[in-house]
Parts: sequence; C-alpha cells; structure tokens
Amino acid sequence: MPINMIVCCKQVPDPEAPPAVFKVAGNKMTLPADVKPVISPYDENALEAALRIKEKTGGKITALSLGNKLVRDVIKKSLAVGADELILLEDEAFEESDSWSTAYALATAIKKIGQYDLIFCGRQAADWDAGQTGLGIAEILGIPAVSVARKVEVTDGKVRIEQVIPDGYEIVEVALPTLITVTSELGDLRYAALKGIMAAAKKQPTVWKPADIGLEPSQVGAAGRHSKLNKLFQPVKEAKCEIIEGDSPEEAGANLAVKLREAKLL
Amino acid sequence: MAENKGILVYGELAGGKLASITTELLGCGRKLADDLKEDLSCLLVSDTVGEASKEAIAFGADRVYTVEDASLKQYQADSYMQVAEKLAKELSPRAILMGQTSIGRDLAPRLAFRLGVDLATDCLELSIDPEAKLLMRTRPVYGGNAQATFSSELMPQITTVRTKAMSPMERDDSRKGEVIPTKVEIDASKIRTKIVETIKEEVAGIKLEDAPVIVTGGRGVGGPEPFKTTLKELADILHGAVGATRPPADNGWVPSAMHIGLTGKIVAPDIYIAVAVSGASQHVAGCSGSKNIIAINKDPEANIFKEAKFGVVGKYEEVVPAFTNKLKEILAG
Amino acid sequence: MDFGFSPEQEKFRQEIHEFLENDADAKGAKEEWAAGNGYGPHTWVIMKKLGARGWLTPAWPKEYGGLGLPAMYRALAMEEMDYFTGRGSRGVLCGIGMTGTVLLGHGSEEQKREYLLRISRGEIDFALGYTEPEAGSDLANLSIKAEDKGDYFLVNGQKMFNTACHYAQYHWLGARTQVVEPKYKGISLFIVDLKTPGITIIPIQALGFKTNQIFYDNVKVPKNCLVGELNRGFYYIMEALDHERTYTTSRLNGELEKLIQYAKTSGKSKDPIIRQKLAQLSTEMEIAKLFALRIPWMLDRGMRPTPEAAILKVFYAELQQRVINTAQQILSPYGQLKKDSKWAQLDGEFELEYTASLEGIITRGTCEVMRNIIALRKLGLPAR
Amino acid sequence: MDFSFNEEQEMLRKSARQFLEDECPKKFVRDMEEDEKGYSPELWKRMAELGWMGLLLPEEYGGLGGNFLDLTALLEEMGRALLPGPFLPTTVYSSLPILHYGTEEQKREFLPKIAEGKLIMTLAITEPSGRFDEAGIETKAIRSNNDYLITGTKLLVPDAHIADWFLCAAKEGEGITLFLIDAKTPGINCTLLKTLAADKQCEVILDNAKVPARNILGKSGAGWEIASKIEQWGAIAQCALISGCLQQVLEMTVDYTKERMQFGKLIGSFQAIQHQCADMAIDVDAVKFITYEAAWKLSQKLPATIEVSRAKAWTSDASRRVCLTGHRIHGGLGLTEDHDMQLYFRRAKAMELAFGDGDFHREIVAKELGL
Repeated sequence: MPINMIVCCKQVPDPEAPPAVFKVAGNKMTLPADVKPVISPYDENALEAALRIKEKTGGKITALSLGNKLVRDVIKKSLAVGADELILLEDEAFEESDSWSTAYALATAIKKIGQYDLIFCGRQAADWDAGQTGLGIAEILGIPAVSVARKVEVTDGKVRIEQVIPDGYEIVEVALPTLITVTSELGDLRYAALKGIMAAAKKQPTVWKPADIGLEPSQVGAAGRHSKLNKLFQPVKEAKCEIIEGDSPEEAGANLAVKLREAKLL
Repeated sequence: MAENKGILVYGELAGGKLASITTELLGCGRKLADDLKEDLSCLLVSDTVGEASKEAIAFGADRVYTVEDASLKQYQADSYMQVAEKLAKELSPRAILMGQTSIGRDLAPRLAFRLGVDLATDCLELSIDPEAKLLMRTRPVYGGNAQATFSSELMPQITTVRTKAMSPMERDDSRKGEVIPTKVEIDASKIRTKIVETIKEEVAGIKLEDAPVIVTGGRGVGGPEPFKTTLKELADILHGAVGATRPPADNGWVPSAMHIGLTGKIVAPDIYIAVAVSGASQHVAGCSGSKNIIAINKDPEANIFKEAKFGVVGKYEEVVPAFTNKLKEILAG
Repeated sequence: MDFGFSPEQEKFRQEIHEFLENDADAKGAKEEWAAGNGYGPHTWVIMKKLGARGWLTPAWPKEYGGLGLPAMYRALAMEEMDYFTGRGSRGVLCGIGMTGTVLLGHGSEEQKREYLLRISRGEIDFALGYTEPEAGSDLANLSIKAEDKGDYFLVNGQKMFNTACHYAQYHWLGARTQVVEPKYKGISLFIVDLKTPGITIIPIQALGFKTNQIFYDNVKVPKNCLVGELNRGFYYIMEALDHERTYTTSRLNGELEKLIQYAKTSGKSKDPIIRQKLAQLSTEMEIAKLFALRIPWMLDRGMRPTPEAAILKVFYAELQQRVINTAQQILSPYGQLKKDSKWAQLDGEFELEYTASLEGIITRGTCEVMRNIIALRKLGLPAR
Repeated sequence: MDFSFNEEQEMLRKSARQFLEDECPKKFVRDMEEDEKGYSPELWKRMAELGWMGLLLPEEYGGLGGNFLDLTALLEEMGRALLPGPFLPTTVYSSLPILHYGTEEQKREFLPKIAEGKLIMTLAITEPSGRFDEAGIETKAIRSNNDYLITGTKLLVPDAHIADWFLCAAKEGEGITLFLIDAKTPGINCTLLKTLAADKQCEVILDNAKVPARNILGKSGAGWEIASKIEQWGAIAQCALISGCLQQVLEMTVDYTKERMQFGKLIGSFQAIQHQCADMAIDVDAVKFITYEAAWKLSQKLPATIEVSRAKAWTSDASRRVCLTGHRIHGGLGLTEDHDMQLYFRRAKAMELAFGDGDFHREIVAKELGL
C-alpha cells in the first residue's frame, strides 16, 4: 500500500560549525556569512526514515519547512534526495517562531495537505534544541506519536518502530496515521545523486503564506509565541587547560599519570 | 478556574525507589516553592508506588499524589497522559517540573500542547522572578553554544530539568507531609500504541551514570576495537566505565547506550577522560558537569582542551597505553 | 554564471562608444587630463554632453537626472568614458561618486534638489576634501575644525592633496565637529562653496598631476550645508567608498593594447621574454576586468562589496605598475622620451604614465590599507 | 554578468563536499598514496552511483547532460578533498573525446560503461620528449591490413596501471592518429613511476601492440586536433581542481592564524601575516574567476583557447604562490608529514604541471594575441 508521508525539515545554522563562530549579539545568534545553513541533522534522519519506507513500500514524500528567506539550495536538498514535493511556509510573519507557533503552523499546513499516513520530524532541531515540535504537531492533530525512533517499518497498515529507551530499545506498534520523531541512530541521510539534484533544481517549491493556511499573522511566528525569550547569552568559561608535555607522546602519557597523582585526583 | 499555585514535581521511580532525578527535582522545587511561599507537591505514577511516596516527603515534598493502576506499570504516553492531564487540571499548579529523561522528553511536550501552555525543556537553572513571580528557565541552545532564559505567563509553566543539574536536599525522614492516593480511571481505548518487546542492550560493568571515572572515545578513535581494548583497559584500572561521543554510537562501533551528549546520557563523574574527542558543544553538553576533564588529542586546537583541566597533545595510540601503564605503577604503590 | 552582457547592455555601451569615438571634445578632454591639469574647457563641454544623455549617472533615480538603471550600466558607461577621455576617471569624480552617493542616501530634499541635478548634468563638480597632513590612510585622524556657532559652522584648518580645488565649484569637506574617542565618531560632512571668503587654495605640482593645499581661515559655512546627521560623516564616507572604489579597466587595457601593437610592429614580439610578459599582462588584465565587474554585480544584488573593492584596488593599481614597467622595458631607451620630444614613441604616453601611475597605488586608500581591509573584512583576521 | 553558481551547481557542490568530507578524509588520501592501486574501487562505485562519471555525458549514454560549469563545481570539491583516483582520466580525458569525436558504435560501447563506473580509461599522450605539442609524439602506428601495430613509450600516463583502456596518440606518417587501445593487448607494459605527489603516473611501453583500425578515434592523421581539444579540457579541469585545493589552503591557513599565539598575540593580528593572507585571498579569487570564465565559455560552446590558457597560466603560478605562503605561515608545523599542508603543496605541483605550466600557456596566449 503506497502511503503518504510528510517530513518536517527545518533550516538551521550549521551546528557542526566550530563553537568559536557562534556569537550572540542583541539577543540573537549571529554567525559569519561563510557558515552556510543546513537542514537540521535530526530532520535529515527523519527524511532518511521516510525515504527507506518509500523504497520498500512505495509512497509519496512531501517535505515541509517553515521560516523566512529559506535558502533554496539548502532546503531543496529534500527534493534532491528523493522527496516528491516541497512545501514552504515562508513569510516574514513566520520569523522568530517558538515551539508552539512552529507546531501550530505546521499542523495547520498538514491539515491543508490533508492526505497523510505518516509524519516524520527530527527529535529536536539543532538551533533551539527544544524537542517539542513533533509531539506538539501530533497533539494538535490528535494523532498518536512515537518519539526517538531508530528504525521505522510499515507493514499491513501498521507502523513498527524501534524506540530508543535508556539502555536499549522498545519495539512499538501503532496504526496509521501517526507521527514519529527520529534520532540519529536511524542513520545518515543518503547523499543526493546528480540526477536528483538536477531534477530538484528544476522543481519549484510551493510557497504558503499565513493566509494560505487560513492563519492570521498574529497567530504565527513571534506574535504566536507562548514563550518569551528573556535573554540569550554565552556563559564565560574560565577553565584553563594545563598541557602536560613530554619528550615523546609516551612520556607525556606517563607524565599525565604523575600529574593526576600530584593533583590528588587518584 | 482557580488561581495557579504551588510547584508540582512529576516524579519517576527506578526499581521501586525514587529515581535520582526526582530527588533533584524535589530539591530544586523546594527552593522555588519556598521563594514563592507556596507548597511543593509530587506526583508518583506506577502500578505500585510503595515506599517511594515517603521518600518524596523526606526529600522535600509537602504533598505526594500517588496514582496506582496495573496499566501504569510501564510508561506509555497515552496512558500516562491521562494521569498527567487530569492532575494538572485538578491541582492547577503554578509550575510542573519533570526530568529531561526519556519519559520527561516524551510526556512534557504532549502535556504542554494538550493544555495549551508553554514548555521549556532541558533546563539547567530555574529561579523565580520576584516581581512577576514567573519562573525564569535557563537552558542550553544551539547545541550548547549558548544559553537562553525563557519565561511564560501561561500556567502551569511546564519545565523539564537536565539530570544532575540540580542538587537534592539532604534526606530527612522526620519531615512531615501528606500522601494523597488518587484514582484515575485509565481509558484503555485511548491507548493507541502497543509495546511489543523491550530489548535491553546492557553494557557490562559499572553503569555510566554511576561511574566515578569515565573514559570516553570520540570519532578519532577510528573504529570499534579500541573501545574494547585501549580505552577499556584504562577504565578498568580506574574502576570506571567507557563512554563514547555520538559518531561512534551512530556508526555502530558501540551500543547507543554508551553515547554521552546532548541527546545521549548526561554524566558528571569525578574524572572524565576524553580520548580523541574533538569537543563539539553537543558532546560537551553531556559531560560538562564532570569535576575534572582530561583531554588526550593529537590536534592541539581541539575544542575539548578548552573544557579540560589537564591535556596531552599526541596520538592516543601512543599516549594512552603509556598513561595506563604508569597509572598501574602508581596505583600499585 | 554568465560572463557576457545582455543585448540591452551591449546596445547601451555601443551608443556611448559611438558617441565618444568621434567627439572632438572627448579628445580635447583627454589631452587636458593627460597634461595633469584636470578639467579644462573641453572637459566641461564633454561632461555636459554626457550629462545631457544621463550617462554620467545612469544608476541614479530619474528624478535626480539619472536613468534609473542597475549599477552594471554605470560600470559600462564608465568603461567607455574612461577609454575615450583618459585619466580623469569619471566614476571617481567626487561629485558623482562621493557627494552624489551620500546625498542620495542621507541628504536633505533641499540638498538633493540643489546639487544632484546639476551634478548629473555635468554642470558642477566637487573637490574631495578628506586628506590632511596628519590624516592620510588614517582618515579618522582629520583635525580641521567646524564649530557650531548657532547660525553657521565656523571652519578653521588645513587640507592637503585636494586635487580638484582649482576647477571644482564646491568642496566636499570632512571636518571635526566633536573631539571624541574613537575619533571617527566626531566627523561630519559639509558642502562648501569654494568661493566662500576665508578659503585660500595653493597649488602643488605632484608627479604627473596638479593638486592643491587648501586653507580655511574663519570660514562661515551655513547650517544647511551640513550633510546628513552631525558626527555621522565617517559612516557616510565609508559607505560611499564601498560604491566608489570602483575602477574601470578600459583605459589601462587600451594602453596594453597599444603596447602589444607596438611589440608586433617593432618586431620585439619575437623575444620570448616579451611574449611571456605581454601574455601575463593580458591575463592579469582579464582578471582585473572581472574584479571590476564584480562590484556592480554585487551592488545590483544588494551586497556590500567592501573587501571586494579592496581586492580590485590592489590588483588594479599594482597591475598598472606592471603594465607601465613592462612598457618601459619594451620601449627600452625610448621609454624616457617625453611627449613631443624627438624620437618619442607612442606619443610619449608611457613616460607620462610612468610618473602619473604612482598616484594609483596611493590615493583612495593605499594598497597596504586595502590589504588590511581584505584581511579583516573578508578573512576575519583579528584586529589586534 | 553573473558571478555565482546556479542553484543546481550549489546543491551539487554542497552534496559533493559532504560526500567527500565523509568518504575522502585525509587519512584516505594518505592511505592511497601508499596503496598500489591509488584509488578505492568501492568509493569509485559510490561516485558512479551518484552519477558523477556521467555528469558530462548525454542521457542517451547513461549520463546527465551537465556542462563544464557543473563539472567545475564538482572538481573544485575534489580538489579541496584531494580526491585520488582516475576521475579526470576516465571522464574528461577519455569520455569527452569519445563523445565528441567517436563513432556511434564507439560511443555506445564506451560511454554507458563509463557512466556506470564500470570502465576506467586514461590518456596516453606525453612521451619522453616531455612536450605537449604535436612534435613531441614519436610513438609510431604502422598499418597492417585491418590493424595497426603501435610502438613507442608513453610517460606520466595517469592511472594507466588500473585503466581498462587507453586513448593513445601515435604518429601515422606525418599526422597524428588517436587510438582506443585495450589495456590487455599483448605488447603493452605498464610501470608505476614514483612521483612527488605519490599520485599514480606510469610509463607505458607499447611494443607492436595490435589495434584494430576501427579503434581509431576521429580521422586517421587528424588526431592532433582532438588531442589539443583534450588538452584544453584537461587544462581547465586542472584549474578547477587547483581552485578547490587553494581555497582549502587559504581557509586552513587563515584558521591557523586565528588560533596560533606567538609573542602573546594571535599571529593573525600581525600585519605581515595579514598582508600575506590578503595576497592569498586575491590570488584565490583570481583563480576562481579566470577559471569560471573559461569554463563558462566551454559550457556555452564558444571558442575558449585564450581563456583556457589564461586560466591555466594564472592558476599554475598562483598555486605555487598560495601553497608557499600557506607553508610560510604554518611554520615548522606545516612541514611535518602529519600536517595536511604538505599534501596540498605536493599535489598542487602535479596539477600545475599537468597539461602545461604557466610558461607553456602564456606562449599560447601570446600566439592568440597575434604576437
């Protein structure tokens, strides 16, 4: 049975950028221009989960993204790796969303899309790391949700999920439609093949403004927040590392042991 | 609707006793409640709660609500949500504190969206704004590259707290408190997920969370083998456990239960030895509470040296065996 | 990517090309500039002719005498003008480049009406009034003082190397209005009529061109001559420089073409070393062209080309040195013969250029200062 | 005028960068220097699956119909990662000439296999003369019935030791003819040469190697026209590799100056270092633009002789300057084998020499200028 899947993909600043380039200015995170945005890594895992199901079972994947001035060659990666359609909730009004206003807008857009069996989200986004949006969408839509999945399979209208728990995993079954948040153990997103890239470049995403999903600008983005950001800051680290030297790496290793003894750590 | 008052800790049990995160939540909840001059309650949900309710009082709760039902033996979102939603509505606390555990991560967002209120996850610091009496909730963002303080006027203010971020109170069994058994009818028809099987990937030896010493290998270790040999030998000498950063877990070099970091385990041992670990913020988030971080890395510019107290610049293949041998010598006296 | 021009752009360029190719005043202007005197009668005429067609300021809005076209058109117009009229680089003329750019962004409506139309028609020009004896590359250190006296500003002090003072009508003056640290926060911009009492202009003959010292002795500058906000002048200067470190390559390229032609006709092109050198210069010229066109391309996409303009300046100015020196080597003993001298080759052009080209590596920010900008702004190296 | 890659090229670039960062780390580059094959068949297969081998080939031959600018985006990433292996010999030096000059039969035989990653080819032109022109070819092809017997020595043939087929230039009478030669043909002997970059370049000796006449590429005696076209393609491909390589050297060096403390200060705050870094940045920008312009001309199928030679002339010299400055700034650390700087320094030289250095291409520019 071919199934309809929706994958929520968020554009975030590259979390792999060296820590030193993350600078807070005026309650906002600023990064140098050469740090390019990426799709949030867990969302990439989510996309991979959907692609594997599509390969095995068949189906349609719609990637869904929210933001403003989304970088096309970043966000269209979903199309390049095999998503069938890309819908962008893209408008100034969507800027500075929190978990609530993000989930609310995404859920409203998903209702407009209408046909869905499986919704995938990353377990959390690499910018605010809140880990709420996926489960929030499920609550708003009133569908079941399973979080932190490391494997997802669809058989006979049911989803079988390996959900990561402390010291192991659970195998959980749930009927469609359902929402699943995905973790990195599921595996990296495949690389985009040239053919996919070329096809993606020719395809234009569907862009929806708040009004297109029946929302007022006051219900989305900064205006629709439930939380107030009081302060964004970077704690100062005082720690200073003492480098233990030696004439050879082996000697340095031995000196480290001696040092730990001297420092009474042993 | 009644005015929201008091702090409610959503407690978790481990092996029939109060989980350590719950004692931490009670410790922090106590302070907040005292600042507000309001009460601290604790909710315990299981098939049988037993003595844990008394423990909760000893660790600071004024009232303990116990919900017992055979169907609540194992956490399932759809059953636990029925309890959490009902109690949150009935008790209308000012704030609900949960652990940033696998239960808290799963339950808190659902509850917040069900109630239409705000949630701040994975918080490191909580305080009461004296004027607005709002909870100021500070949490790491951008993979630990910054922190942010959030507040919300929507009640209850739901918050999950990172493990080991707060200190429990000294246990005081003479403390007085009230245990209130509460009945919640669990509607089985609303449970939409089914747990087919639970598979434990036990890691032999000391549990990471309890180990006083942890030896962690990063991507730079190069493969699964050193985790079983070089790193394990070092950990064994120090009676510690072996951990890993995310890439070794994602690559299947080690079970994911060994992953330490923002989305893995949060640890705070006395000695944390990071071997061939670059020190990405997402990893540091999981070990920054350690008392002494020691870094061994061939790249002198690796970020982990910014976190460490002591460091050696060199190939771990050369440094670690020599380090282990010298330790053997020293510890043998 | 696209390294060609659109048909509209080609047509625009062609029109200017055909107009200038046979215009006697263009040739006259070229001679005036070559003599190092700046504007002469031919220059004023050709400026007015170009201005009447909107070609001096194609990227300005139509209401202020522009054509409302993208910055790329301006670059094309400049290429043609520089090719035909020589060293007086139209694009960096103070009126169009500095005054016009700042007025468009920050000037009062009154100032815009008063000056922009006349600038765009080629009727007036401004002398750049930044440099002082103690403020060259370190422009923020300028000290000429403008005191607020209620009804007017009272200006006292001195400027150095203010080249256009002997033919422009107005001074584009950067003056200190506040003594403050950091120093750049106390600078304001003024438009001063050069005929105002108290102004003395003393000529300086530099290598290959004529420039001036200018003294302000209790000069009263009306309040409405302040441009933009008080003490914001340095910001305006920097912003305008991003637009104005624009170099065209057509004139230098024209010289290289002449040199290549000379090498061919004189038989010097058989020398493998000369072949290598000329091929290298032609390669570098192509790079300079691309660097030059990158600036309007960025401006048209709303990007601020600060380090890119610095790259262009360094590359162009140093390329100019290499072209001139290679010319001197190829001309060998004849290189030193002046225009009109018996035996002078190529009209003595490279003798003149040899000295005049020095200006290129110094003015509008030395190459060294440009390298600092590249390091700090493009590569993000630490300031200290 | 447009100085930016299009969306598709940006996506290709990002995807290639990620793939190569994961699959071609410096450890792999070092391992391949030691490895006899000098490439990984596994990685080759994965690159083929991504469609890279077929980038320039039309769809009817299993390719994707990309152009030279698309290729430039990909090659810059390969240069940045110092990807070892026979990518250019197989694609640009072999599949392109077959596509443009081959018979329909030849195209059908070779191109789909190349696109699938099932065929490795290389170009055997250079000879002991060390020249890049027609006069440098002494290898002889003698007709015998429906075959040719080819005898001679080819030098510095990239990846010949693993190639399935060669594209080989030989003298036939007064003209040059190009032959497609099966590497397994009796009479062919291939020896790996030890090189500065530890890349895999070979001596190939042909001793009466028998090649069927139908394996001529293009027309008999008219092979030099094709060879000079290949040299153009090859030169600009090398420019793109150098461009990526130098961009990485610049980034690596600039990063280092922001971390390295001396005399109590970050060395990046010293003007002497800043000016060196600025010069590197100017060189790298120039390399990019002059390369892109030539690649654009090729992608538009416009004549590009002077543009290609300008690009290779500038890029070859810039590669030396940028790598040298990179080394100066890295100090002693960059000299150690553990550091990546020396890898770039050695590889850049191989790229500089491939298809003619600066002097060689300046002479072409001079000719084009009518000098």
